[in-house]
Amino acid sequence: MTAARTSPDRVDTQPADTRPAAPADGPLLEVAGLTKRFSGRTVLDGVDFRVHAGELVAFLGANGSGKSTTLKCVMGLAEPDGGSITLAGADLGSLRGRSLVRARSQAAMVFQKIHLVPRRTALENVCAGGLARLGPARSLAPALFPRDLKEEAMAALDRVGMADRALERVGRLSGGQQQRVAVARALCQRARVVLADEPVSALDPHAAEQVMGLLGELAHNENLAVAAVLHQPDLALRHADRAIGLLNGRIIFNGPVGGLTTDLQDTLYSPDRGDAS
Amino acid sequence: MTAARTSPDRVDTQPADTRPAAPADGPLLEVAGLTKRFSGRTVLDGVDFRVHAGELVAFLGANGSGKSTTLKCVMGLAEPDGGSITLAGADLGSLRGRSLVRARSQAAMVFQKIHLVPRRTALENVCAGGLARLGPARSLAPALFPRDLKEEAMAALDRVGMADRALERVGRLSGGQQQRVAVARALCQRARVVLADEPVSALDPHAAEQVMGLLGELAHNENLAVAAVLHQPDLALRHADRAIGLLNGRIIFNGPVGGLTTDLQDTLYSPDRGDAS
Amino acid sequence: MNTGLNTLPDQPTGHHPAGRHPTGQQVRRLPVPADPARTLRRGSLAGAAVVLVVVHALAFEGTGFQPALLAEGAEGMARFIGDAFPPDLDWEEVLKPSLEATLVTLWIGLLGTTVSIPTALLLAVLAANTTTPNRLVYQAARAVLSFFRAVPDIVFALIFVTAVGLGPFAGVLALICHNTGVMGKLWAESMEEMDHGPQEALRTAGASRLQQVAHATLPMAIPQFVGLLLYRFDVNVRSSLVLGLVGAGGIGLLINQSIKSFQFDEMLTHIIVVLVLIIVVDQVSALIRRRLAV
Amino acid sequence: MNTGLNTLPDQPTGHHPAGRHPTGQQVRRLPVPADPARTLRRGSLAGAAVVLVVVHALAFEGTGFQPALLAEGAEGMARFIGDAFPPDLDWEEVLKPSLEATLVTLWIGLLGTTVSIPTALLLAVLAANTTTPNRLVYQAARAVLSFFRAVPDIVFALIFVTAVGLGPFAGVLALICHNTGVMGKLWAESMEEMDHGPQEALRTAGASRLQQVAHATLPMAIPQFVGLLLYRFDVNVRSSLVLGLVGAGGIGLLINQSIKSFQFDEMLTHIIVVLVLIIVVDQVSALIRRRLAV
Amino acid sequence: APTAAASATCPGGAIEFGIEPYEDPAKLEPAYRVLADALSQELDCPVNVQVVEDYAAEVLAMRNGKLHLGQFGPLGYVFASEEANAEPLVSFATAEGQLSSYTAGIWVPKDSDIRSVADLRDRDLALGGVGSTSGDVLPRYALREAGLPEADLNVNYAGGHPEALLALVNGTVDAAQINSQTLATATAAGTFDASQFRQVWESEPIPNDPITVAGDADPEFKRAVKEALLNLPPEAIAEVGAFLDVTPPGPLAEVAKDTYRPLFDLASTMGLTEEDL
Ligand SMILES: Nc1ncnc2c1ncn2[C@@H]1O[C@H](COP(=O)(O)OP(=O)(O)OP(=O)(O)O)[C@@H](O)[C@H]1O
Ligand SMILES: Nc1ncnc2c1ncn2[C@@H]1O[C@H](COP(=O)(O)OP(=O)(O)OP(=O)(O)O)[C@@H](O)[C@H]1O
Ligand SMILES: [Mg+2]
Ligand SMILES: [Mg+2]
Repeated sequence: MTAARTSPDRVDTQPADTRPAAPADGPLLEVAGLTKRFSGRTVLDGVDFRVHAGELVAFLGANGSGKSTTLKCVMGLAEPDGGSITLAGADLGSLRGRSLVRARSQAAMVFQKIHLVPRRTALENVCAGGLARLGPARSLAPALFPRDLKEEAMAALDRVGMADRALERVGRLSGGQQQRVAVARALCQRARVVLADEPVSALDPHAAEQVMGLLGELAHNENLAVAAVLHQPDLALRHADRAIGLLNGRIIFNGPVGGLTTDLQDTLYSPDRGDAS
Repeated sequence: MTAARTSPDRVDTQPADTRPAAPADGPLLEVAGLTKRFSGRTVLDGVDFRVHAGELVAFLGANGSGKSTTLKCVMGLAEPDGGSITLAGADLGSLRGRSLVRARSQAAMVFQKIHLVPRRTALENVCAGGLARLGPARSLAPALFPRDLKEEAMAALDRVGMADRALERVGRLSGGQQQRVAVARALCQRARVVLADEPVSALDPHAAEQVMGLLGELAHNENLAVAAVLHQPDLALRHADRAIGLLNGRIIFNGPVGGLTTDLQDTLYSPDRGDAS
Repeated sequence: MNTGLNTLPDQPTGHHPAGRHPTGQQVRRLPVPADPARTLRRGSLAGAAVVLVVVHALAFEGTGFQPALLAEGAEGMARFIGDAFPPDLDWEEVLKPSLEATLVTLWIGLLGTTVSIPTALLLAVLAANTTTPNRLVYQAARAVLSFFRAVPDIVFALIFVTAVGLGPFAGVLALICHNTGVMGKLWAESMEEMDHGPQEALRTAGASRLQQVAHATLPMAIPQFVGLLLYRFDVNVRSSLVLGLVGAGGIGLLINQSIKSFQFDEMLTHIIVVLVLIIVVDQVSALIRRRLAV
Repeated sequence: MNTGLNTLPDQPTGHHPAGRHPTGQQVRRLPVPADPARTLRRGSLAGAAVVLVVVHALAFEGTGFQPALLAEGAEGMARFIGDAFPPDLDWEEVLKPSLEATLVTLWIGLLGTTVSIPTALLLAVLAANTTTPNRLVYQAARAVLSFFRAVPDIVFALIFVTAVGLGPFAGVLALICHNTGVMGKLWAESMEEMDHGPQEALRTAGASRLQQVAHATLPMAIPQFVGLLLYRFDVNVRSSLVLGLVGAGGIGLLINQSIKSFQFDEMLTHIIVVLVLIIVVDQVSALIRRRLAV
Repeated sequence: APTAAASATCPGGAIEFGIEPYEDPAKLEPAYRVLADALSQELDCPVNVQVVEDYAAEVLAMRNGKLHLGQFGPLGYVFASEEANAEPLVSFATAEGQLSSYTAGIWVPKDSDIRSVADLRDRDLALGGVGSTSGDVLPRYALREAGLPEADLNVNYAGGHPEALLALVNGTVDAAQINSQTLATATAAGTFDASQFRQVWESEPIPNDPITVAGDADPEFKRAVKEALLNLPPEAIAEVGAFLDVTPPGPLAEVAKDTYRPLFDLASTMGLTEEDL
C-alpha cells in the first residue's frame, strides 16, 4: 500500500519536520464503489481505486469508458449515484459547505477542455490556481495579486515551458500552449493530489514527455499523488508507476504498468467493447 | 508529383467515366509563399506545399509552430498576409462571394476544437456537413433533411464507430466521441480535400488507428487529398504517405514519412525551438 | 455496437442523382435507427403547439386584433405622417431646445444606468444559479429583482418626488431603481448561460465564491455585460416619459408637448434628434464591444 | 526561450509564511517579466477613467444629484408608502377589475412579443456581424433597428390609433414595432458574442448563410434568445402603462387612475397583482430555460 | 445672487414653482415662465420653474414641502387642496377683470345621427387623459347627468386632448371630447375644421388654472407672493396675454377656494374624493 516506487531524491528535498499530517501510509485518494448513471445509462459501475502519495497512476480506457466522469465525481463536478470518496483522509460524503471546499482543494484538476479564461493572460490564469491561499482583499483583481504568487506562477509556467508567453492572453495561444498553461495552473494550487484529464493530448511529443516528466517529478520528488488520463499506453509505460484500466465503467485492470500487455490493451480498446451498455 | 503511393484497390471502386475534372496530375491543394502575422509576431513565413489526390500528408510540428494557422488560412478562417492558395485548380485569391464559397467547399475541415453544435444530435451534426448539396427548401430544419442525406450521415457515423450514438445530443458525448463525430461530418461533406487538425488527439489508441485508417482509405481508395495535423510521429509513419514538418512557421521537412528520422524529430520538437521569434 | 471501421457493401443508389462522390465513387448509406423518444417528443411538441395556438387565439380575441383594419386605415396613417413632414428645423424655436433637452436626457440616462451598476451586479451574482451561495439567497435576490421590475417607474418617481422634490433628480432615482431590477435580471441570466467551465475549475481549486466570480465568471461575461449595460443606457435615455411626469424635463417632454399642440413637424425634429443620439450610442457601443472581444 | 523542464535551484523563501508546499517542499519562484504594453495600457485606462469622472461630474451637476436630499426626505417617503398600506383588497371594486385588466395586459404583452418574432429575427440576422451578408445590409438593418427604438411607443400608438381606432389593438401594434427594434438589437448582439466555431465550420463546408444560421447560429443561441424573448414579454406586459394612455386599457390604466385620485392603497393592490404576474412569468421563464439547457 | 439667502420671501434661497400645463402646453408654459421671471424680480429671489405632466407629482412634492408654488389644472387643484392644503392665489383674467375660463365639450361628425349625450348609447366615445378636468371628469359627469351608465357605451382614453381630437378627425370614433382651448389650438394648427363637426354637449365655464401656494408656508411669504403676482408690471402681463390670446390682457385676478367650489362638488360626486373632506 505504499507508493509503488520511492524515488531517492525525494528525501533530499523534503525536511522531515514538515511531513504532511495525513496518515503517512494511507492513500491520499481513495474511491470505493463509485457509481454514476446519466439518464438511465450506467456510466460508472462500482469503481474502486486508491492513489498514494509519491505515485503517478495512469488511467487508460476507450473513449466513453468513464475516465473523465470518474475524475469529475472526485472533484464534485458530477454528483455520484453511489460510493464514497476519501481525499487526504477526509470522507467527502460527510462534509458540507466550506469544509468540503477546503477538503477538495487538496486536489487539483487539469481539465480535458482546459477551462481557462481566454480574456486573461497566461500568468493571471495560473495565479488563479493559488486563489485559495489569498485573503479576500488581495484576490479581487489580478492587479492586487501579491508578488509571491505571481513569482510562483511564473515558476509554474516555466516548468511547463510557457514562461516566455506569460503575459499573452490565453485566447491567443495555440491549443497545445493552452493545455500547458492549464497544467501550470494546477501546479500553482499546491495540491497534494493532482488529477489530469488528458493533459498531453494536444501536446507535441517533446512537450508531452516534458509534462509527463513533470507529473512524474511531482509524484516522485514532491511526494504528491498524481492520476492522469492517457490515451497513449507507451507514455504510461515510460512515466507511470501504476495503471488503471477502465472498460464500460468498470475497472478491469489495476496494477504496475508492466502489466499493460498487448492482450490487455486489446481488451481495453477492443472494437466490440460497446456491447455491455 | 503524383501521389506517393497508389493503392491498387482504388481502381476497383472508381469507374473510369467519373474521374474528377481537375487536371489529373496537378495537386488538389497548392499553397505557395503563405505568410501570416498576428500583431507583429510572424506565425507563418513563406509556407509552400502541395497535396495530391490519393495521398495522406501528415503535418508535424511543435505547439505553436503554425499548423492550425496554416489550415485556417486554407479554409479562409484566417486572412493570410501573403501567398497564394489553389484548391482543386481554383486560385482562391482571385475568387469572391459565392464562387469562393463553392471553391472552398471542395475542402472539408476537422477542427482542433471540434466545433459541433452541442444541442443537436450526432446525426444532425453530421448531416450539416452535407448542407451545401441541399436546396434551401429542405435544409432549414433537421426534420426536413432528405432521407438520402440522413442515410449517408449514418454511414459516415458508422465509419468512425459512432453509429450507435447517432441520436444522442453531441453535448452528452465524451470528448473522444465528439471528435469522431466531427470526422464524420467532414466525410459527409464529400469534399475532395480533407484537412484534419489533430483529428485523433482525444481518441483512444484503437479509435485513433481506426480514424487514421479511415483517412488513409479516403486518400488511397477514394482518391481524396488528405492532410492531417498529428502529434504522434509513429501514427504518421504507419498511415501517412508524406510528412511536412513545420518549425516556427517555416517548413523544414517535406518528404516521404521514411525521412522522419530521430534527428529530424529532435529538431522539430527541440526545446530551444522558440528562440527564433 | 461500435462496429469499428466498416467497409459496407455499396448499396444500390443509382436512383439518387446526387448519390455520387465528387471522385465518382458511390456513396455509402445506412438506415437511420428508430428513435425511441420520438413519439414522446412529438407528443410534447404537439401539446406545446396547441397551447400556443389557444393562448394566441384568446389574445387575438381579447385585444381585437384585426390586421385588415391597418390596411383600411393606411390613408389616415399616411396623413398623420404627412403632417410631420418636413420636420421643423427652426434653430431657436425647435432645434436648440431639442438639443438642450437631449443633453439633460443623456445625463439622466447615464446616471440611471451607471449608478445602478453596483446594486445590479450584486443582485445578479446572488440571483444566478451558477454563482449564488444558496437557494434561499437565490430566491430572495430573484424576489427583489422582480419587485424592482414590478413597480412602475412612475410610482418610484412619485416616491422620490416626495423626498427630493420635482426635477431630474427624482427621475434619475426612479430610473436607478427600475434599472437595478432589469439589469440585475439580464446579467444573472447571461451568467447562467455562459460556459461554466472556468468557474468550475476555480471552484475545484478551492477559490471562494467571490474569487470565482472575480476571476472566471466576470471576465468571461464582460462582453455580454457591457452589451447589456449599453442597451440599458440606450433604454434609459429614451425612457423620458416617466421623467416628464415628475418635471425632469428632457426630450420626452418636448415630444409630448409638440403632440399636445399638434406640431407634428416639431415632433419629427425631436424624434430625429433622438434617432441621431441612439445611432451614436449604438456606434460607440459597437466600438466598445469590439475592443472587448479577445 | 522555452527552456523546457526547469529544475530551478530553490530560492530563499523562508520569509514567506505561505512559501511552502503542503508536502513541505519549498516553493519555486521566478521573477515576473516586464510587460512592454503596460504603460500604454495604464495610460489608456487612466484616460478612460478621467473621461468617466468628468462625464459623471457633468451629469451630477446637470441633474441636481444630491443623495443627502434622500435622507432628509425619508419621512415624506415613509408617509407615501404608509398611505398605501394596507392595500385595498376589496374584491368587487379593486381586485376583480385589477385581475381583469391584468388579463388584457397579458394578452397585449404576449402579442406584442410573439408577433414581432419574425421581423426581429430577420433584422437580427442581418444586423449581426457574424451572420450579415454584407456591410451595406448590416448598416441598413442597424439603422432600421435604431429607428424602431428611437420612435417612442406613444408616437407609434398615435400613428396606429389613426388607422385602427382606440383600444388594445393600437397598443399591440405599437408594442410590436418597438419590440422589433429592441429584440432585434439584443438578439443581434447575443449572436455576435456567441462561440462562432460551429458557424465557421459550416461556412467552410459550403453551407449558405441561411443554412449556417439555421444549423449553427440559432441552435447555439436558442437559450439566450428564449431568455431575451421572455425578458421582453415581461417588459411588454409592464409597458401597459403607456398603453393605458392610448386607451389600450390594462393594469397600467388602473394604476394611473388610482394615482390620479390619490388612492394609493388601490395602487398598491394593482402593483401586487403585477408583482405576482411577474413572478409567475419569471418562474415559467426559468423553467423553460432550464429545459432548453443541453 | 447675493440676495439668494433664505428669508421669509425667499424660503431656502430659491422658490420652487411647479406648473402642469395640462390643457395647452404651447401657450401655458411660456406664459408661466414670463410670470416666474417677473415674480423673481419682484421678490428678489430666484424662481425655479419645473414643468410636469402629472399633477400627482406636484401635489406630493408640495405636501412634503418640496414645492412652494404650484399651478394646477382645476381638478388637480382640488387634490392639491385636499392632500397638500394648497391655497389658491390668482388666475388669469381678461382686460375687463373677468376671470378667464374655458369649457369642455363633446363633438361628433357634422352628419352624425347623435344629437344628444343620451344618443351615445352603444357608440364609441374618446376621452382625453385620466384625471383631466375637461378631458375626463366633466364628460363622464355629462354621461351621468344624461342617465347613461359608462358600461352602455364604449369609452376609451385616447391619452390626451389632441389624441382624442385626432381620433375623431380620423373617424375612428363616433364622438370625442374636445375642450374650447384644444379646439382653438387645433383650428389654428389646421388640424380641425369646425364646420365638419358638431358639438352635442358643452359644460359650464370652468375657471382657468389657479396659481397656489403651499398651505404650511410662512404667512408673510404667502402675502408677498400674492401681492407680487397681483402687481405684476404691465409689460409682463402683456407678454403673458400674448401667449394666452387675451388681448388686451388684464392683470391677474385674485381667486379663492370658493371660485373652484363646483369642481370640489364635481370630484366628490364622481367619487374621486371622499365625501367627508
Ligand atoms: N452530461 C452527460 N449526459 C449524458 N451522458 C453523459 C454526460 N457526460 C458523459 N456522458 C456519457 O458518459 C460516458 C462516459 O463519459 P466520459 O466523458 O467519462 O468518457 P471518457 O472516458 O472521459 O472518454 P474520452 O476518452 O472520450 O474523454 C459516455 O458514454 C458519455 O456519452
Ligand atoms: N488569434 C491569435 N492572435 C494572436 N496570436 C495567435 C492567434 N492565433 C494563434 N496565434 C499564435 O500563432 C502561433 C501559431 O498558432 P497555431 O494555433 O497555428 O499553432 P499550432 O501549430 O496549431 O499549435 P498546437 O499544436 O499547439 O495546436 C502561436 O504562437 C499562437 O500563439
Ligand atoms: Mg474524457
Ligand atoms: Mg493547433
